[in-house]
Amino acid sequence: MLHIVNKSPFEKDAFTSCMGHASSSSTVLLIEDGVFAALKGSAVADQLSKAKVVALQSDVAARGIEANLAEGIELVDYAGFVDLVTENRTVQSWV
Amino acid sequence: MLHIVNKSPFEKDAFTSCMGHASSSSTVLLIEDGVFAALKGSAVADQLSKAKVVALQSDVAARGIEANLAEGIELVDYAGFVDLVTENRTVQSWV
Amino acid sequence: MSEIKKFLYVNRKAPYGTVYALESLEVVLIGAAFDQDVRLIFMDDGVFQIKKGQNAEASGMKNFSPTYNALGDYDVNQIYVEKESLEARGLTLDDLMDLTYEDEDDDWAEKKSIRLLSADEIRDLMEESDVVLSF
Amino acid sequence: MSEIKKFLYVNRKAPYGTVYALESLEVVLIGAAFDQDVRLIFMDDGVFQIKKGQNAEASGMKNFSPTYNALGDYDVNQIYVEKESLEARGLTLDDLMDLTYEDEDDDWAEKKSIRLLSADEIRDLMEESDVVLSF
Amino acid sequence: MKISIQVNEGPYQHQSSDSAYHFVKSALEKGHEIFRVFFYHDGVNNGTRLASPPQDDRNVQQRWSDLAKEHDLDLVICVAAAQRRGIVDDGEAERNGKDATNIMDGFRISGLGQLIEAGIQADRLVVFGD
Amino acid sequence: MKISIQVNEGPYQHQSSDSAYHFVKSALEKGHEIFRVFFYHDGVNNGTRLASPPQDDRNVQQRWSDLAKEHDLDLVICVAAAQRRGIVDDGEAERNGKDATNIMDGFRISGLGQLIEAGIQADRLVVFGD
Repeated sequence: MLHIVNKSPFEKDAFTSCMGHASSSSTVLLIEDGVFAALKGSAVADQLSKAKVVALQSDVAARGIEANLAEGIELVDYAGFVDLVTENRTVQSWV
Repeated sequence: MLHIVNKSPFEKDAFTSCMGHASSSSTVLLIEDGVFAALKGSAVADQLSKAKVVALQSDVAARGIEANLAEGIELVDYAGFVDLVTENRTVQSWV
Repeated sequence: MSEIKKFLYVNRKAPYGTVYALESLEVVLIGAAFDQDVRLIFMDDGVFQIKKGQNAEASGMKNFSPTYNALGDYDVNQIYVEKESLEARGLTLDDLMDLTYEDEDDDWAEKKSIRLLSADEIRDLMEESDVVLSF
Repeated sequence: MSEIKKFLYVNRKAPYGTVYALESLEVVLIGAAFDQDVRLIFMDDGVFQIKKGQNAEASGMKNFSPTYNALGDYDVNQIYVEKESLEARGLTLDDLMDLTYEDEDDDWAEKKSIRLLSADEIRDLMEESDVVLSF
Repeated sequence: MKISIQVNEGPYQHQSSDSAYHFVKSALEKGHEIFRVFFYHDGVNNGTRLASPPQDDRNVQQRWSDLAKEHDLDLVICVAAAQRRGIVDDGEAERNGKDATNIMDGFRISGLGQLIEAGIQADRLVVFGD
Repeated sequence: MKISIQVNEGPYQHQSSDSAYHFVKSALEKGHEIFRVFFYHDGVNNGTRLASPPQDDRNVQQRWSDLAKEHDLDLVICVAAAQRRGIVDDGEAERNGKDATNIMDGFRISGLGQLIEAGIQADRLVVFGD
């Protein structure tokens, strides 16, 4: 299934709660302030290995953190976001 | 000085950040969802000793947690809230 | 007609501080009329929504917690509470409202609507849902 | 006239996800005209407001980060960043914009506006303020 | 594929409405059908025609209206949430004795049942919120 | 003592406006002066007269207006924040070519300088937000 996280992992519990409930076969899409969860060397970076983590390119660029991302984070544009939604039967937003 | 926290300590970082920046002589007033920080036996209860912690009675009652509060938490009504504001030269809201 | 879908309402926010809990409950009540398979999860701060003894009078807000008692009458009786969320908040099942329903397949016996689940079981519930509404 | 007050702007939220950072900056710019003692703290997610290299074009939002460069021209040059907040986010001072001002008491020499402080020093700054605006 | 959208936050304060807009636009470009966009909670505030945002910024409310016209989108504002927050069309103004309306062209006000129906009829429901 | 108030969130979605209201009421009862209440961010949405909340709930917007009349309060809505969100008085409607207004009696629209002045002139500024 697809999980969508739009909250900063440093400000709110959404990312940590999501990673605690995502199966290893699921995909976690980071959008809006959720993209901060993809930073390398951060206090939450060790959670990134629990599922496949993808981040929205335009939100990463807005925040100027392309060069600060952890290895293995895949970037998608909105078309890729739409594909993730159609490819996964269940979609859950961690608002 | 007076710190005001209105966020749940389980959902957001405001309470923990506040307690990390409050001097031992300051007062921390919990209002709205901030009153959950005063629960006994919670994952954040050990932070309560860092400053004087006061909670707004009406917000505690709304959430039905009077009997669940940690020891030593003083309750005030809105008149007491106003007094805390006038007694302290500096007031900071951790919104 | 469409097939029956599994609707999952994920309640992760505390009541009163924000409106999400109240307006989520309004969706559940309306949704109950649609003959779908309805499940409610209360996890993270959402467990506070069904805390016993809420009294909003002095706060000037509306205490909507009695409405949760009516869920059983609307055939909403699959209510799941996460164990880990209660523990982190220093709460137990005894702190929550006793939500019940009358089982029409068992001579209308009164039964508990709330089941305590682990985080892993909550995960499975999410995975098997068709539509997830999160508040 | 009133005495000069110490205004402290506490910026704890990331830009773009919510409007607080942008609308806080608008307050600082207006406030600069009032001849008060102005300090800005960037801590917690607020440090992201002055991250280098922001490019909001593809997101369809307005990139307001260049405006921080103008703060020096408005005599807003007491800008404090919390060390612990940077570390928790895997960032260093090099990741932040180079905010500067020209010091009129030192032959208009260009100087850095940003100073890195510990959580304890941030606490002292809060304690000595008169008016705290938090965003 | 048929997709429904729920928007829970108002314009500007949160990015949710921006994200939903770009998602819908992209889904349409890829040939998917948007069954409905349901505005709930503060999301109802996306449906005002009275805003005048700065010229150098995007116009969140107008953009939804334009997209709706172009693609014949069904933009539904929850009536209960709208009544709490003051989003009013002609019918609501008359029912509640209001002397003005503020709803934007392209939006309609209806009940929560429209959200449930959106969940049932579409293949996917994506929530954008805070 | 002279106290100023800043309200950053709209009605119902967050409790901030409720808390600010009860604080102001209590401060007035204790004999303090409320120098100004400044509505910023989504807080500007407290100043609409078009809401019709359920009969069994409080009316957040009307309550502010009533308190302002009773105590001659200065309720100021930030013009820049209001323009983004669509809170409009006669002057704003004319300036921006809008065909309706929605501002509630007792509120006025003005600039951010009013917030700074509120911080300078009052002995305390208390922020209610999210």
